[in-house]
Amino acid sequence: MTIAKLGYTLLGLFIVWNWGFLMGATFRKIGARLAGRYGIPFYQPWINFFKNIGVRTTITHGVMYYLGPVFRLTGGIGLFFFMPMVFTGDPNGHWTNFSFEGDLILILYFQLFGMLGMALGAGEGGHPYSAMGIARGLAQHAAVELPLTLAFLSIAIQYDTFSVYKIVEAQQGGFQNWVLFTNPFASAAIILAMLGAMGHSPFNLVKAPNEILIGPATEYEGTYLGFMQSAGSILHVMEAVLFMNLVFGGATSWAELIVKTFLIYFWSVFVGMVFPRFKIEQSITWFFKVPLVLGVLAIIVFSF
Amino acid sequence: MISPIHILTIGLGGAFALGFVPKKAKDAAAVIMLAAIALMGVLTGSWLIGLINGDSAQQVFTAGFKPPFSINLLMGLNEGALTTAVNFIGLLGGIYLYKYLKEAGNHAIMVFLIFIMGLNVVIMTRDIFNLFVFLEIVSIATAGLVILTETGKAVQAGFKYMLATGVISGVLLIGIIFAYYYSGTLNIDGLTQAHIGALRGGSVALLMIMVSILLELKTFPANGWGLDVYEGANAGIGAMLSAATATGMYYVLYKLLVMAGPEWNYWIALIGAVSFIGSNVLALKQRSAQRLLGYSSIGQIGLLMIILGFKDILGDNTPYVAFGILFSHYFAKAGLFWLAGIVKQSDIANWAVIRKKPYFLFLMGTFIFALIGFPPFPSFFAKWELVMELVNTGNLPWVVAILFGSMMEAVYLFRWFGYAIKGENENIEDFKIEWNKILPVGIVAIALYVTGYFTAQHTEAGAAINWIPLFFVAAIFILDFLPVFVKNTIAIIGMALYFYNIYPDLDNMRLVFEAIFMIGGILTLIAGYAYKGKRTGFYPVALLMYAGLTAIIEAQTTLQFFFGWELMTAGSYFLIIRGKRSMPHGLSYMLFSVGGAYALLIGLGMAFAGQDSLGMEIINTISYLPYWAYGLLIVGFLTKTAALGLHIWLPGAHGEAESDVSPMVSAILLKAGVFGIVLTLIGMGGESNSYPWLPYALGWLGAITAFSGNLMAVFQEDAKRLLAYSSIGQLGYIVLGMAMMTHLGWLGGFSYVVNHFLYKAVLFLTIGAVVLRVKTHNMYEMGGLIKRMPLAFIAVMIGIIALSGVPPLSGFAGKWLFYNAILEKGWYLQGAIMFFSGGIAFMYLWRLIHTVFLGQLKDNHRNVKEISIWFLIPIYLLLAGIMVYSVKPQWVLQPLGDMIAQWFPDGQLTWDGGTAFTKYGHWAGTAVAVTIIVAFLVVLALLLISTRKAHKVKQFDITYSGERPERPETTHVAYNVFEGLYKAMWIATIPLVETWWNKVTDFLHDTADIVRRIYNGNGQTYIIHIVLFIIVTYFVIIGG
Amino acid sequence: MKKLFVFIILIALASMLYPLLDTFHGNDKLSELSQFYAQSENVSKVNAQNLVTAVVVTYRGLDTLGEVTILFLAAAIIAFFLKTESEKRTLRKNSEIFKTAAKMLVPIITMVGIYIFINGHLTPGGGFQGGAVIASGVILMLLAFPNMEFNHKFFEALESISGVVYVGLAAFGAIIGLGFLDNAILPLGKFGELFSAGAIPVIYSFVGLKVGAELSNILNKFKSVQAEN
Amino acid sequence: MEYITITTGFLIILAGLWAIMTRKNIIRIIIGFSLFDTGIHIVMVSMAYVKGGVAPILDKNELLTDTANKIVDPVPQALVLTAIVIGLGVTALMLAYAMKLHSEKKSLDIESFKDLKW
Repeated sequence: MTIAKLGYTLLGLFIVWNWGFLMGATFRKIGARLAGRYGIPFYQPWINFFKNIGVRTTITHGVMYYLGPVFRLTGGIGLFFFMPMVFTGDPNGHWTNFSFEGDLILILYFQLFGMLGMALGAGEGGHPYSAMGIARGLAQHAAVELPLTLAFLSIAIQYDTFSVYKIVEAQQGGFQNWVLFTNPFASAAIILAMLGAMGHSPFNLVKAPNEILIGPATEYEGTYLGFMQSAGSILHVMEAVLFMNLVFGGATSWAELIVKTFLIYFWSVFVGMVFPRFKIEQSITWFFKVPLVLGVLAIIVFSF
Repeated sequence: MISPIHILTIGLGGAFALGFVPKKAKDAAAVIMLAAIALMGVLTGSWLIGLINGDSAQQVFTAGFKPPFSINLLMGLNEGALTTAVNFIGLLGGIYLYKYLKEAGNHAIMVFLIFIMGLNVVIMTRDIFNLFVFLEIVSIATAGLVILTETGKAVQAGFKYMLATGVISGVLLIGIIFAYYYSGTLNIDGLTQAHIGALRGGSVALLMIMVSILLELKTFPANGWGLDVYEGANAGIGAMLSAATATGMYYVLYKLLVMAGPEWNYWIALIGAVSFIGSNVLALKQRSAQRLLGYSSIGQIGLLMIILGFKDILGDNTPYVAFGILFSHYFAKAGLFWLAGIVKQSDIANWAVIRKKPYFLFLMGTFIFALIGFPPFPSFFAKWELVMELVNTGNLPWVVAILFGSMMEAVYLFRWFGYAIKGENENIEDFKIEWNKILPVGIVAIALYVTGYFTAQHTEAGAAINWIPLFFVAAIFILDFLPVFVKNTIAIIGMALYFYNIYPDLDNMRLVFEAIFMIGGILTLIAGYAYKGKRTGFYPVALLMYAGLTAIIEAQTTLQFFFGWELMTAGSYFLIIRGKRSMPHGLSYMLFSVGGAYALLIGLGMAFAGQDSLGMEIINTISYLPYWAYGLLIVGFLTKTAALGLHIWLPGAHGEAESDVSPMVSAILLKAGVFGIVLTLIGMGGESNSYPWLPYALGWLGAITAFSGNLMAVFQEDAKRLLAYSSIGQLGYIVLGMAMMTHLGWLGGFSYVVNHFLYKAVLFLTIGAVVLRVKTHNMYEMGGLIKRMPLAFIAVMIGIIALSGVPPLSGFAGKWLFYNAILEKGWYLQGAIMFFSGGIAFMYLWRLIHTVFLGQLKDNHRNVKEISIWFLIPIYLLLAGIMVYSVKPQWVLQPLGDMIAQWFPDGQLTWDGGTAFTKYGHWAGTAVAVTIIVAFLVVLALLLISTRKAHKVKQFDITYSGERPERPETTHVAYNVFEGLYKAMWIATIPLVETWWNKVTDFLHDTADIVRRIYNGNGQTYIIHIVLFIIVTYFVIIGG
Repeated sequence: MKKLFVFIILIALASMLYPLLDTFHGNDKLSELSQFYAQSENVSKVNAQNLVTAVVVTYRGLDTLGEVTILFLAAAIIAFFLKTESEKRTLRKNSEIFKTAAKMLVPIITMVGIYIFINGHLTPGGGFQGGAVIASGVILMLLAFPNMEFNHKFFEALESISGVVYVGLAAFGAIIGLGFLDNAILPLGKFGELFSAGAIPVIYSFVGLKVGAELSNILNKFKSVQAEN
Repeated sequence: MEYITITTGFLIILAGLWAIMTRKNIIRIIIGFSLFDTGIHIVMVSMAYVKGGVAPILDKNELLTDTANKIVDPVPQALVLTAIVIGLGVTALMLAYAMKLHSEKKSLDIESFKDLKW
């Protein structure tokens, strides 16, 4: 590991962080416009972030409460570290971070790290809403995870590897090589399950943003919230990058990455704008119906 | 040596002479009787010793003429053993009945003496009419003894008994006279040679003789009169009937079976099987202790009849098997009847009173375990031998019938024992102890252990059993009066020394399990220091379990393995049942264990079949029905790993157990099942496994178990039950991993074995310790405990991270290996189910930590202390293990991989420093851990800089629903938190398995309840049963 | 309904017994066993004129001992089972004729009984028969004198003494090496005389006394219990 | 001759069983048992008969030679003696039981003594 590699990685992290904010703002903007409002300015997330960082008084409910955002942000950053971002043909290239070729399983499980920390931290605050949000989130997450896992497995079977890098590598050379076309069932499962992973409407009961804010975010203010926001933005991008890498051929440049992640992200936003929110049992049932069936098909195709 | 004929001189002379004893000298009469019985015992005993030492059997002629012209008696080895047994139990029974007999007067004393004498002659006589006469003596004496307690019930029972035996002996008489007509002799040996069964009429005569002996043995279903006697008579008489009479009658059946010829063997076995199963099933509904024992006695005789029926197949082993079962029955049944007389409670539910005197509970336990056939009792070795031989000769249906009957017996006996050990006993009047009653009970209990030990020495495999752990258990049992601190130290030192001594002898795979058992055992025992007082009974049973566990590991032979297996089951049963409210769970644990053990027994029998060896290596080369054999072995082991379908015992058993017992039975004990599965799978050939469907089915079972276990855990409100269900799920992973039969699958499985031990021990110890502090299992009654118990919180947090498989902790190793293994094996759907289970696991883990430690602290917990230091020590030692495993996974996985390579050389991990490679990817455990820790520390530093002046707020410094809450109960989100998931997935939580098992038990109980109504209490009906039984046997055996 | 059922059962039982009847064809000659008993050298070994008695007391003496035991048992059981309370009651007086006749007959009946068991080895009869005859005398007494105090102690002592002697004689044979219950422990005497057949008449006498005593005891018990009712 | 006795014996056995299985009164049942027993005894003595034989009492000198061909079988006779005495003992005991049962419930109906069942 060289200092240069560390520098590139941190730079990449910075890009991702900003891009996450921008995408978040875009989403809010689109939502407002659809609702006939003007909406926030696109730089609102940065304002929020700096305001939060700058808040002088902070409270704490205890050690775990304090560590919650740390877990969350470490989860985000770690996920970034373990994800190959831009495909350059070199597994140890500049934008591959500390991904060790991006082991899919590591990424899959490391997602939970932040979620867990945040859940624990918010839990210590003792506010019922955070617990409710987490409970719902976990239930929904499990339901989303099943079709996603099936689809990921399907892709891993297809390319006989768990390395994200190798999966991206195999998709190079034109969009006809994308998993989207070579493995349509898995892709369909991912594209649908992704909606849940992103946590936008109709699968956003977890945080219920439009009424009373539920979920861990209610608990935190100041720097904590700033950290959480940063983590949220990084995680959003990383989810999109993951799907991009797995289904949409990865990215060979930052520009491609930005375009693709935006489209992926926009897909979930678009669905969210059109469909009303599901109750938690409805969303679980939905994931067990459509994406799961697709996921199972994706597996069965390779089982024989 | 004195001629055995003088048994008559002593017995009859004594009885007649008692007439001279004045009526007032009651003690004198009773003492004379005991002396006479003792004298007969000495006489027969001296013969027995002589015969064992090689003297030849002696014929006793009477009247100065040789048989067949006069009546002769035979004193051979069998006769010597059985008469000695009868006299021994007669003496003990006489001591037990001392006061009754004294009260009843000289006449009753004479009757008792004649009863014992009569049985002696019945055993020895070689003349069939003489047999009839002395049988009549025995049954008339019995009819007299029954009314020793002159209750109305006893008189009724006695009358029915008289009527029934009257008719039966009439039938016998007809048979005898026609046998004489066809053969011209009354000598049994003469009749044997005459083969009258070959004649048309002779066969009927023979049938009448045989059937009346069967009826005298109270064969099901024509035995209502016998049951009534068992219930109505004094318990001491019940003991005599069950132990002494049954022993004598059984030998009569043996003698006459030889006479009747080999074609009768099958029928005796068949009738025995019907009797064994029938009476054990009917006993299921029985609530009256003595009647229950009656049913059980009849069942045991049925089993003995089966053995007799197979005497030609068992060959030289027949006496060993028959005596093993017979003596267990004889001691245990006598002991239980006597206990029934001491406790004086007819309803088995009221036997809880026995607990008021713990040593009585120990006696009762001894008898019950001896009856079921647990080690170290003779019945264990006999049953083993029986099953081995029967399977070896291809008599599988018989084995199944025997084990089914035994299973039923286990149901009601353990239910009864459960009442005794756990039932409500507040309002039941305590019982009195009289020296003359407790003495015989104690003697038979000791005799059971002693005979068990010597029975074991009789076979080569049995002699090889290592008794040292058991002696250690016995020593701890004797030291049970010492305080916890001392016993705990002794136990820990003992286990440590033992482990130190044997670990060099073990191969790697065994070492892994032995280390889990022993080190885990020591660690969990450390937590025992937290208990005050004596903790009566804890240490013997805990060590019994560990003795069993280590015996399985050390086993060189399948017998030793099964021996250890049963010891472990017994020990863990007692451990589990110590918990509050654990009675029903203890029972279901025991029943599943017994069922599983029987599956194992058949499996091991099949392994034995054709290989003529008992070495453990025979399971590698099973040739007789190998699919079935391996399948049964696996099913047997799956009962211990609580695979779906066989799991219903686990949640309650682990959930209700004591705080330091739960980790023992969860983190440690469950691995015994895994060990068994590992052995079986290795036996199936490892990589070159030629039974593909078994692992395939096992894999699916593992996956579904993982799913259901985890899903059920999500919906638990009880913290320990949650962990218990979680164990079911985790064991499902292990089973799936092993079932893959690949290097990676096994590595994943083993990594889970180690990991599950570490984190489940941590979680159960911590939660157990918390429960000790907060006095509730319900998570919604806890909350916010992080403030009071930060160290416990940290332990649970690390535990759940490790369990969930989130990097960087050790759980991820298992997940990663599993993914790779799944991909390699191609079991995608199973894998997907498993990973989905992982997602579900996350929910219950969060629930566990959140609702217990986070959220709102309850008012009544504001002053609870941190969990006990004695719990923290093992917990943190285990946490250190988790951390080492997490940061340096290669330290664990590399040796495991090398070990597994001997069976699965293909597809090994390749290691490059701390990075593991498979063909699908690689994983650098250390690097990942370091990366994450660095990132974590950087972010933490940033936050610390930014919020250095954070203001600490209080619990209620939040707003909720427009108010600042002040009552934690209304604000703590804990009850039914996963309502949404439940609404979506309730269909998967329907307890189908439990319903199914309930249906099965209901069906059996209903059947029993309906069928037992044939015993309607009317003596006349019983006669109709007897005549019907005769007719049916006639039409079945001889035909119209 | 039940009777029909029982009837069918009995028909079935009869069909089971039928082969016995069907193959029964009487005896044309003695069984081997009895031929042995009838051989003259064996007859002289036992030296009892009544072969049945020879079989009962000597060859199958153990059965007889058992038989005596059974009666003894029955008497003992009835004794402790039907414990009498000494409650007096007045019964209708019997007629003088009956009482006088009874007084006259009882000694004769007793004599006959004693004769029967003493001559058991010579003529039809024996201990049981004799004992039963004696007991019939006791019944007569009980009927004639319902209020009579029955000296059961005497009978019990008699019973015990007879039993002990019987067992003692039997065991004596075994101890001196002849065999349990061998009648040759006493001189065999001359065939057909009263003092012949060794111990048989002695044994049979004690059996007779014992049986008589036992039966009398049983009858007395029944009588006294009936009195309670 | 022996056919008649043995058939009679069997019929008495069946009649005795009929009484045991159908009568309600305990005394009648005991009588039935006595019948049953007696039937057996009749069957037993039927076995002893040898065509043309006399009683096995050798009180005439001509019986002392070739005894075996002149007498009937003494063994069943001896057996039946034992059997009769045993039957007597059993019957006596049964009657004692009947008395005790009667004093308990003031009834001799076998149906009323069903306290123990199942």
